Amino acid sequence: MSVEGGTTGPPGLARQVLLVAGKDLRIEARSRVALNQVLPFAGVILLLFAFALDPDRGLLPRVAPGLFWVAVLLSGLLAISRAFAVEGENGVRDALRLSGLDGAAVFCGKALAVAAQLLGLEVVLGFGVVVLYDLHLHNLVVVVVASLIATAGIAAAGTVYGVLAAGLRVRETLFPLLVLPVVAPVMLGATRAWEAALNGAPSEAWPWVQLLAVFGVIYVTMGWLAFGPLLEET
Amino acid sequence: MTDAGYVIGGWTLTGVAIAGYVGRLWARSRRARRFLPPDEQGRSEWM
Amino acid sequence: MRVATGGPGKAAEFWARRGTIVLGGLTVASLAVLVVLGLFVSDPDYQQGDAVRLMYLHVPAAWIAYLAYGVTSLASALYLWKRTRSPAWDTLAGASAEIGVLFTGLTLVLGSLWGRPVWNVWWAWDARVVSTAVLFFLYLGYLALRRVPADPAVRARRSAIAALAAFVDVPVVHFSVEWWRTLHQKGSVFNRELNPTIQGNLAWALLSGVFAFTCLYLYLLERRYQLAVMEEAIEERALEAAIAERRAEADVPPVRVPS
Amino acid sequence: MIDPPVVLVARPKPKRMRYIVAGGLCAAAVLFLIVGGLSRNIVYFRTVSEGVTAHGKAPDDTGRLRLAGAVLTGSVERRPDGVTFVVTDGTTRARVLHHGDPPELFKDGAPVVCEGHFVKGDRAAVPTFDSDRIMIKHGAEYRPPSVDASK
Repeated sequence: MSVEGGTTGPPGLARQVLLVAGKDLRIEARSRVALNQVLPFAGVILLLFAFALDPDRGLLPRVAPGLFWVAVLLSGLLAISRAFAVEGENGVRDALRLSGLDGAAVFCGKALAVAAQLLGLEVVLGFGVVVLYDLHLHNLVVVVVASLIATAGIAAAGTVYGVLAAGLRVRETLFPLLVLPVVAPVMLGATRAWEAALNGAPSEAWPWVQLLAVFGVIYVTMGWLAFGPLLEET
Repeated sequence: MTDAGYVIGGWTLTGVAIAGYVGRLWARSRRARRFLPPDEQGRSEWM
Repeated sequence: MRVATGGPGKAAEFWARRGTIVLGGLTVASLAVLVVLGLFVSDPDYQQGDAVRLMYLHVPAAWIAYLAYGVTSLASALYLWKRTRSPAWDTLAGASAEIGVLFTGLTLVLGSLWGRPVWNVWWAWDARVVSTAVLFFLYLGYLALRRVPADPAVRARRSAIAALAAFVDVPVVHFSVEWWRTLHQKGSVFNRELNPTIQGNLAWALLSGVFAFTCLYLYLLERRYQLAVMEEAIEERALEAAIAERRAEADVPPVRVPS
Repeated sequence: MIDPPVVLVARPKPKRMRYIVAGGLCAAAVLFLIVGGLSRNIVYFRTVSEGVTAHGKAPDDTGRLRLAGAVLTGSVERRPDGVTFVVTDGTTRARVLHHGDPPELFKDGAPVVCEGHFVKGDRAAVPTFDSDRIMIKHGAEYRPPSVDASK
């Protein structure tokens, strides 16, 4: 990996963020793991929920927001693990560390790439719950805003814990244990916001969106501070 | 089950859990001391 | 009794040993007092009857969980801060977190056993209960992270950051009963008005529980810390032995030099 | 042969400002969490007033909810399949039709949380609530009965 602007000093923080995010997304676009493995996995989860919950009883539309976010989280875990697995190969991690990029910028870039993949996942899964679970989408603005903020929180927390677990032999099993309790409040907030919006009470959704925003700020700040030291010595 | 049943159950369980943890610490410490010369054994008194 | 080998640490070592012994005795004695006060002397509650006797374990266990995670976070912060960095802080953080997880688990189980007779449910999905369960899993993850073999400095730094991140949930647990409307009662001692709402000999039983569990925590922490120091020493020795072995192999001249 | 990656700069010194800003941001977020309007939302139960008002607006909605209040003294009536009583929060009342045995600590004046739903289409001023689980919500007050008697 070579970084532009080697002779003119370090690029600005925003540029560094975009460089890292672009790198990760390019790798994903070329390997197509997200497309060929994570998305089908998410689809299987949706089908499993439907089998398990007896589709005839009208239960599915009622619990669809919760199922949607659980499906996003589970398949998102795969995407995040993947974002750090690609760095374990060919010494990319060392290259990233030696590149002189700001740790905070690397964090933002990786979180941005993860968030982009999660958003893609959410769009497809959202389509899935509408079709498979017979969910009627009202108050689309609230739904979209809540999803965007929740995605930022999940991506930030996932990236912090992703690098924490990266490089460990047991990362596949350790990572979900570390990250799921942390993002549990985000899942709760996102589910309740969706429920409020879909039940036609968007005003009840805003406090949940605020909760999502608070957690988003905390996780992003945490990553901003901790990512440099974590990347440095591992 | 009566109130007394829950209380006795809870207190017994707490006792077992604490005793179990102390026992585990004790066993592990004993095992560790076998592998170390006396000057590296740390403080080994229990009570 | 074995006496330290001498030098300036001799007196400190002597008193530390005495401290452990005194602490152990104090723990056993105060636990005995707790059993007597909590199970026999104190009156049943005017509403809950005898079920209130579970409080004398549930509340102290929750307090120890807070205390243990507080110590873990403090030690982790001291490790991360360059001026006070020492592997001892990392060891202390790990020892304290393990005891914290034990007592968080106890808090949950005892709360469940207490909730069945007085709330009429084993488990309520209210904010206090759920955030405590999340706390349990957060530090369980922390312990799992610590157990992964890695370079000690790297592991210490990762663990310290994970510990600090997990501590965010502690105030959420504590204030959940104030911020949100829960089935769980509000704090009976450390409430907003700092006005204990527990009276008579029930208060003495609870106080003796808190004291006994605090002694128990300090005693367990000391024991766990010593164990960790010994196990680290064993690991170090094993590593040195392995290196010495490789060295010895290298010193042996090759039997046959390929041409 | 591949050129080694260009090293841009030496790692900059730790940024004190960054820590201060980040710490402030986190503190602000947590403060917002405390004083913000979240307390309205994370609720384990509704008060009788809130429940009855919501039911008044949509009498046909039979969504499950938890209703909290005190058992009105003298209103408890045992029935073969359960118990009926009136819960009140001081201003509003609701009649509760509970199926199954009430818990041990259930009595006049007990603070209860009933889980169930309002009867569909019930437009009465004191609507009926169909409950299948009663929990007791205790305050954080503990005292021996003797102290209670002396008051």
